[in-house]
Amino acid sequence: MRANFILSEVWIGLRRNLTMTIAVIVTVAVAMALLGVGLMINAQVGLMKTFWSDKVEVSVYLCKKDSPFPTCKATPKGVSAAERGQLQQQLGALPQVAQVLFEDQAMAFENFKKTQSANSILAQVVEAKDLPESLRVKLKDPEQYQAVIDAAKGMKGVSTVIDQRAQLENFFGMLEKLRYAALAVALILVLAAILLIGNTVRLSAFNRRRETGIMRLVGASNLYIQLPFVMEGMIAGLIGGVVAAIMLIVAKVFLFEGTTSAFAVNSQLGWDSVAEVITLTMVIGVVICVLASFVTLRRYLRV
Amino acid sequence: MRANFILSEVWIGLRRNLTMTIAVIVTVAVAMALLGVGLMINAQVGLMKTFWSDKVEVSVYLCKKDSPFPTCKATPKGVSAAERGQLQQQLGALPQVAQVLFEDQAMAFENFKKTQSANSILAQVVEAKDLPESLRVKLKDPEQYQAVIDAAKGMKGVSTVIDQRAQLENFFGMLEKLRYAALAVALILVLAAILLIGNTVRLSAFNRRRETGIMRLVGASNLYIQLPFVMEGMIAGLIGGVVAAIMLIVAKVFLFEGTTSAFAVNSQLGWDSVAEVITLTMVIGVVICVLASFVTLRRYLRV
Amino acid sequence: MIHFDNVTKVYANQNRPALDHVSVDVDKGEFVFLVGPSGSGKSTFLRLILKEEKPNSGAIHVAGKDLARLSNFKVPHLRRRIGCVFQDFRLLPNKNVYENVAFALEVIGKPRRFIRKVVPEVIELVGLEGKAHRMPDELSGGEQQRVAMARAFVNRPMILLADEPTGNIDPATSIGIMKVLDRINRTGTTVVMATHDAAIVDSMRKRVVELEDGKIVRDQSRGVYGQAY
Amino acid sequence: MIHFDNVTKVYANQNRPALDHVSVDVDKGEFVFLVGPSGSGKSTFLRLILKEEKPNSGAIHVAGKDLARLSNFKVPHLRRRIGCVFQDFRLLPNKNVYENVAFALEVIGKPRRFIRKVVPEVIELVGLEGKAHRMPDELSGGEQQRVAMARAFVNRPMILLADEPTGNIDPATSIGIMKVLDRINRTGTTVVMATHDAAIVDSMRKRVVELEDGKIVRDQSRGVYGQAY
Ligand SMILES: Nc1ncnc2c1ncn2[C@@H]1O[C@H](COP(=O)(O)OP(=O)(O)OP(=O)(O)O)[C@@H](O)[C@H]1O
Ligand SMILES: Nc1ncnc2c1ncn2[C@@H]1O[C@H](COP(=O)(O)OP(=O)(O)OP(=O)(O)O)[C@@H](O)[C@H]1O
Ligand SMILES: [Mg+2]
Ligand SMILES: [Mg+2]
Repeated sequence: MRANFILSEVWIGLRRNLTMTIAVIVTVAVAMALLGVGLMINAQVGLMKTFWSDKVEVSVYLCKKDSPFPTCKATPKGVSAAERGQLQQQLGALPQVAQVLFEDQAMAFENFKKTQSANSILAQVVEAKDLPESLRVKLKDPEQYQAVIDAAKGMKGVSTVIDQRAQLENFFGMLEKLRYAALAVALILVLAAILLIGNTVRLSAFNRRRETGIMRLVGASNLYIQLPFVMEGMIAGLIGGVVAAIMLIVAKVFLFEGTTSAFAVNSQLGWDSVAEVITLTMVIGVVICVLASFVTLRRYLRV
Repeated sequence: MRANFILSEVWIGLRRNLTMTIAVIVTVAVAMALLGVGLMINAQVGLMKTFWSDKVEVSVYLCKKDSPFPTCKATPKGVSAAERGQLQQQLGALPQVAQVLFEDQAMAFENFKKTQSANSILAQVVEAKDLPESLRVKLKDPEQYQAVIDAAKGMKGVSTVIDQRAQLENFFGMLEKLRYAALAVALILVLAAILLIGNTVRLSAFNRRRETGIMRLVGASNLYIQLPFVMEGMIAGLIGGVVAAIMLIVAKVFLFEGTTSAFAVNSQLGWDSVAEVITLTMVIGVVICVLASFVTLRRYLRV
Repeated sequence: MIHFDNVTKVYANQNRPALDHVSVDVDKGEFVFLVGPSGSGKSTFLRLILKEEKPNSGAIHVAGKDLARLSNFKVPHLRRRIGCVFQDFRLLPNKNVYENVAFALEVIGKPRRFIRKVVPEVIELVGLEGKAHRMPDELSGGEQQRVAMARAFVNRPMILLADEPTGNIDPATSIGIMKVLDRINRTGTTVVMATHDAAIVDSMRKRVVELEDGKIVRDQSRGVYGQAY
Repeated sequence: MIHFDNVTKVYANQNRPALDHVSVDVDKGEFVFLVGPSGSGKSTFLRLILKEEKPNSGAIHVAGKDLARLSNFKVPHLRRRIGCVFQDFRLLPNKNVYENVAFALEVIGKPRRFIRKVVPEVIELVGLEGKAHRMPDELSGGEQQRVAMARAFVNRPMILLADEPTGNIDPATSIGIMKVLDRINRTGTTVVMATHDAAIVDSMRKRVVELEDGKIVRDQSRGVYGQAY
């Protein structure tokens, strides 16, 4: 059993079954590229979530003078510096809270102007003294905002509590849907790919059943008969994986960089995660091909 | 050439080449489902664009008393009712303009409260009299806003002109990207499907070349030899189309209805467009199968 | 019935012709043995009659038709009038014996009733009664050859071509097959049979055409197999 | 060398056995003709020796090994010591004549130098010199049979099985083939040959085993083909 004879058999097989080989390559490439995009969307959504979650804080607005909020009835003159310090301490003592910062009217106005830039008229009508002061509460775990909100709401001098997360929830809901849809499509495609590749290998074995039958009768061993098929599958899988990798890199450059910059998010998917995804899809592609070959051949190439 | 003999041949062919048939069905189903999703995303994006475009107007803000805008220097006391009427006429005379409506401070405040509901603090600090009056200009063709903006900017008593479109541009940019990405993926898949189906049919023909060779030598006509293949392809294509249709309906219910409601858009893709997409993909699927069969057989089944 | 006029056939990529300026006339109702060593062009001669191959030069007329002028569209009609037993049988591997024989009738659109009557008769004629429902790969070599035989003459063709129809059959069965061929020939069918079986050729005393290296070296009206044996 | 002990073989879904309580002993270096009518079980007998089929009952020993106890893993090694000419040739359709013959050596790992020397010799031996680079479908039936022949004995097997090796060959070439077989036999190779060719059997005067309906009806040490002819 000389290696170069086997290799030449593999080469002949690949060339003769060129359409087969192309079919496997196309199937692997398409399925793996879409699986890769799915995984990348998944990673991107994860990144965006943590990016935003990190930024998100609970805003505890303090009562101004003559504030119409019912909770401000107790402090008609607004919150004094001492009261504010007390609040700050109380909030900081909560187990979920990481940090409490004070935002005075000037800072609030700055932030307001930044976020309202698109609507320049408002920036003209609102003045710093119109805006309420607030305490910005950073959480240890962004998911545990409810307890903090509940606690803060009962405190004296607090007009209202706003969790920015609520405003992002819709957006996140959509992202989650996108993530699941992408993964579902990718999964269906991988299943389809397994089916198609298994089928292709089976056809290939079926086409050559006469040949393999002759090989057996001439005394070729099982390994010898199966090896070319499995190696053909592996090579086709590898080529398909490379094509998929190219498609993924293109997707990364044109799709992801474009979209995320449109979202004004600097939580770009790094090249390292892309490399990870490519490696993963490549391995999956080759493993699928080899497994499909083996399982199929078990049935077709009995002694 | 009896019809029921041919049908029985087709049935035998489909059953014997069951894995072939399944391969074609899976290929058609996946490719057509993704093409369908692509087309639906395309339609959805189109719908959303027109929905928003329709809603979008050019807002021409009028100068208030003591307005800090440099263009308001000429009218330090604000715009009088007569001047406002004149402006309204001037704008209405522009060829691109469909309608000009006046929004007074009370209406502006209403709208403001509606759009700012998420940020309840602002609603507390802004009063009706803080807000500027404006003329809301509806355009005949939403694309031609630039000319209107340019014209309005030069008019006396106008503080600033805002095209809401500019605010939506980012969002639309993303939608466009999404649309093109979806169509590109769908196109790749359709090409892959054509390749895979052509390949499958060719293998099927190749597998049966002995049989078809015998048929020819026994005196079967070309049509008689090719018909079963083409019909097999057609039936497989049809079944694949049906599977794709089911997948599209599922996508419509779970994906699109979910996402669009998350966007708070009531420009839902109607069932009629879904039906259109399904019909289209089905026809494409069957045509691909039949064409792939025919072209492939041309080469393989010569007399 | 069959006229070869100076026919030469060189297969692609070959330098030696498989048939070399061959001219033969076979009349209606004749029985012709085609003999000659292996590779002398017997199968090629039969393939040309079926228009399975095309000659490089020369004209072939079969049943009054010039094959060179016959459009591809008309070829099936020609073939329906020619029965053929191939050297490698060419049975449909996915149909059983009955279906294989019936196939030749179904292709030309015979009614089912007719098929049900004729096919079992022919199967019995070649001695395969009781094996009608076997698949080809469940038959011995000789049995497969007899199925091919049955398929070739089930539709009573005008011309019957047989390429070594007794190559894999024992002498006793061969004699039976030859009797059938003779009977078919007596009903007016032209029979052309390529064979190596000296005993059969010698016993039948029919016209013998001998090929060697693609050339006709003998054409004898009541001939024997030859000198080699 | 080959011992059949009360072997019965019934193919799946058949009621009549293809071989029916057959007991035969073939010694090392013997030359045995297997004769009998079509469908009598000759090919089945050969297939059992190769372990291509398994018997329903009885024991088969080949080269001292009990086939029933031989693991699947060991079967290839057995087959490498047995050369076989199949009734339907079984050439690899995608390899040319040279490669088909060389294949039997490559499978068992012979060095390339050896292959280059031996293969052309064997091709010449069967009279196919100059056709080494033809594909099987570019050969006549008899030429294909001779390629199968060459492949079977290129690796000098211990046992040579031949299923109608002269079925498609003209008598002159047949005699050549038989001379080769005889020569191989004289070097110590056991030869079992199924045939219908009465002339050959009669002229060789070797041991004849006759089958009928799966039963051995005759086993003669210097026999002739039989009474039927
Ligand atoms: N498809 C082909 N391509 C190239 N050469 C071919 C082809 N078919 C046959 N030949 C060559 O043409 C010659 C005649 O072949 P043919 O099959 O007609 O012989 P034959 O008389 O039928 O022989 P046999 O008795 O062995 O069947 C042979 O030398 C053969 O090698
Ligand atoms: N795979 C199979 N399945 C079922 N029956 C079979 C199978 N192979 C052979 N047979 C039957 O077994 C019997 C013996 O077949 P075998 O091939 O051994 O005959 P043979 O002596 O070689 O005949 P021939 O001279 O025609 O080749 C025949 O009746 C045949 O129909
Ligand atoms: Mg021939
Ligand atoms: Mg046999």
